[in-house]
Amino acid sequence: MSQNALMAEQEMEAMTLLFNGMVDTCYKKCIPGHYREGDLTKGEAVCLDRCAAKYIDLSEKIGRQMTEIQNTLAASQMPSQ
Amino acid sequence: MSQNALMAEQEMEAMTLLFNGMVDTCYKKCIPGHYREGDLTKGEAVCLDRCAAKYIDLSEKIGRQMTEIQNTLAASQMPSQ
Amino acid sequence: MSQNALMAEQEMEAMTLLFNGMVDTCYKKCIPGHYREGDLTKGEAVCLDRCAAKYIDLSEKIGRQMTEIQNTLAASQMPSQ
Amino acid sequence: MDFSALNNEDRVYIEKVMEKKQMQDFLQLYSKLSIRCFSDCVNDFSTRTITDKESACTTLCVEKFIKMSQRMSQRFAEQHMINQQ
Amino acid sequence: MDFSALNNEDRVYIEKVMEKKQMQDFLQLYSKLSIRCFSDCVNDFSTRTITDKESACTTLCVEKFIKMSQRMSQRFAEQHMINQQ
Amino acid sequence: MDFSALNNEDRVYIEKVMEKKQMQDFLQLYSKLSIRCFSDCVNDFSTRTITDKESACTTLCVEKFIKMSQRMSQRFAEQHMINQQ
Repeated sequence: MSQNALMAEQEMEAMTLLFNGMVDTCYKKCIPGHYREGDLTKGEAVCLDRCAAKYIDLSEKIGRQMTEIQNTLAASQMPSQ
Repeated sequence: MSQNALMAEQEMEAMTLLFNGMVDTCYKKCIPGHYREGDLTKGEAVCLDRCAAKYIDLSEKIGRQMTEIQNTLAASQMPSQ
Repeated sequence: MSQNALMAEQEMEAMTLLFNGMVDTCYKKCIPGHYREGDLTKGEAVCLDRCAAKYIDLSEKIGRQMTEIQNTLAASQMPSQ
Repeated sequence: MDFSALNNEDRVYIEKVMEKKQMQDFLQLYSKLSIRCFSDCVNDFSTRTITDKESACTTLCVEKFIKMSQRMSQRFAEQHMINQQ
Repeated sequence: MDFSALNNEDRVYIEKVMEKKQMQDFLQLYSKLSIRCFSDCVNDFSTRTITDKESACTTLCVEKFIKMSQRMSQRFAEQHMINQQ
Repeated sequence: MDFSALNNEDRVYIEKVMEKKQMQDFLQLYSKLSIRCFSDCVNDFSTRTITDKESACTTLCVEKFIKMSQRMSQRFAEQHMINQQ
């Protein structure tokens, strides 16, 4: 397999993990566990929309922070030229 | 790999997920977390047997409902003949 | 793939599962969910060190117990010579 | 995801990966729904059959979860597009 | 599962998959038991050694879980047969 | 882990497995951190933007988790060495 194919596969894996994390977390934050009706109530729908937007933004912020931490770590282990 | 082999592999995956879901859920419903003895008490054993029967039945009901929802979805996206 | 390569792969899988189990469990036992500072407090660090030592010891004890149970099971199914 | 950069052999590989993933996702959703709706809806172990109340609760639970994940797929697609620009 | 429909090459593939799955299942059970029994039984972090009470609790916890999953395997096999007929 | 026993072909296979695992571990850590810090830090759904308080909380949460897992890697390496002797 070429490098491109592996990259595409990992991109898909990252998107699935992000989507699943968002769905599980926002379900817990926005949907109470007693089911009176199958449709989403107005309140649940608004909560889910805001939760989705916030989750994706926060996740990108965390990604940047993790990469920063990794770079400082890598730099600190670099043999001092 | 032939289609048959892939189908057999997926059938095994589905059985494993069903069994693991049943074990984890019925453990939480039937076994309290303080361990006075290694054997299953009468009450725990009866609860586990009933939980297993109910879990498998409910899981099949959910499977049928999911397939129905998928079919209506697919139909609604079908170009109207 | 030779048997050695498969064994090495499984050894790595076992180590990852042990490490991840230890990190998730000790995080819940030692770190409260309100983040006043990014560094580990003295108390959190001491708790994590002890938790790591105990987790690894207990996990090895559980491994021995599981192997014992499997052996007695295998022996009981052995055709009596 | 833009796969135009991939040559033929890679494209076949990715399509097979995606096909397996789709099956995997369906099995995972099915397992997650069974665990969640059983935990939320079933609490009566004085009998080994599903009561009407438990069955009704499960139907609503499945419907609610699927409608929720459909809505989230739309938001995810929109939000992700915005951030990619 | 009836594998008679599979030709030789598929059968070898499935046997290898099952062998890997059995090893995978053992590792998953081992990890799940370590997490569950440690969480339920170990709460004293004033020392770095396992106390006798914690050790005894863990032995019972492991035994209980294994006896439970053996019983559930039997129920699963019986129940699944009934539903397949 | 001592890979000296492996021949060349196995060694290449294991290196590829380790490379994929490293990528997998990073993605898993990233997903776990997003779930945990969002659950712990974000509770205000009266707006669709992250508040300053939520953002600050997340920065500390990520830092704390990474420092914790670095410390645990050291303990894991030391402890594991002792038990292997």
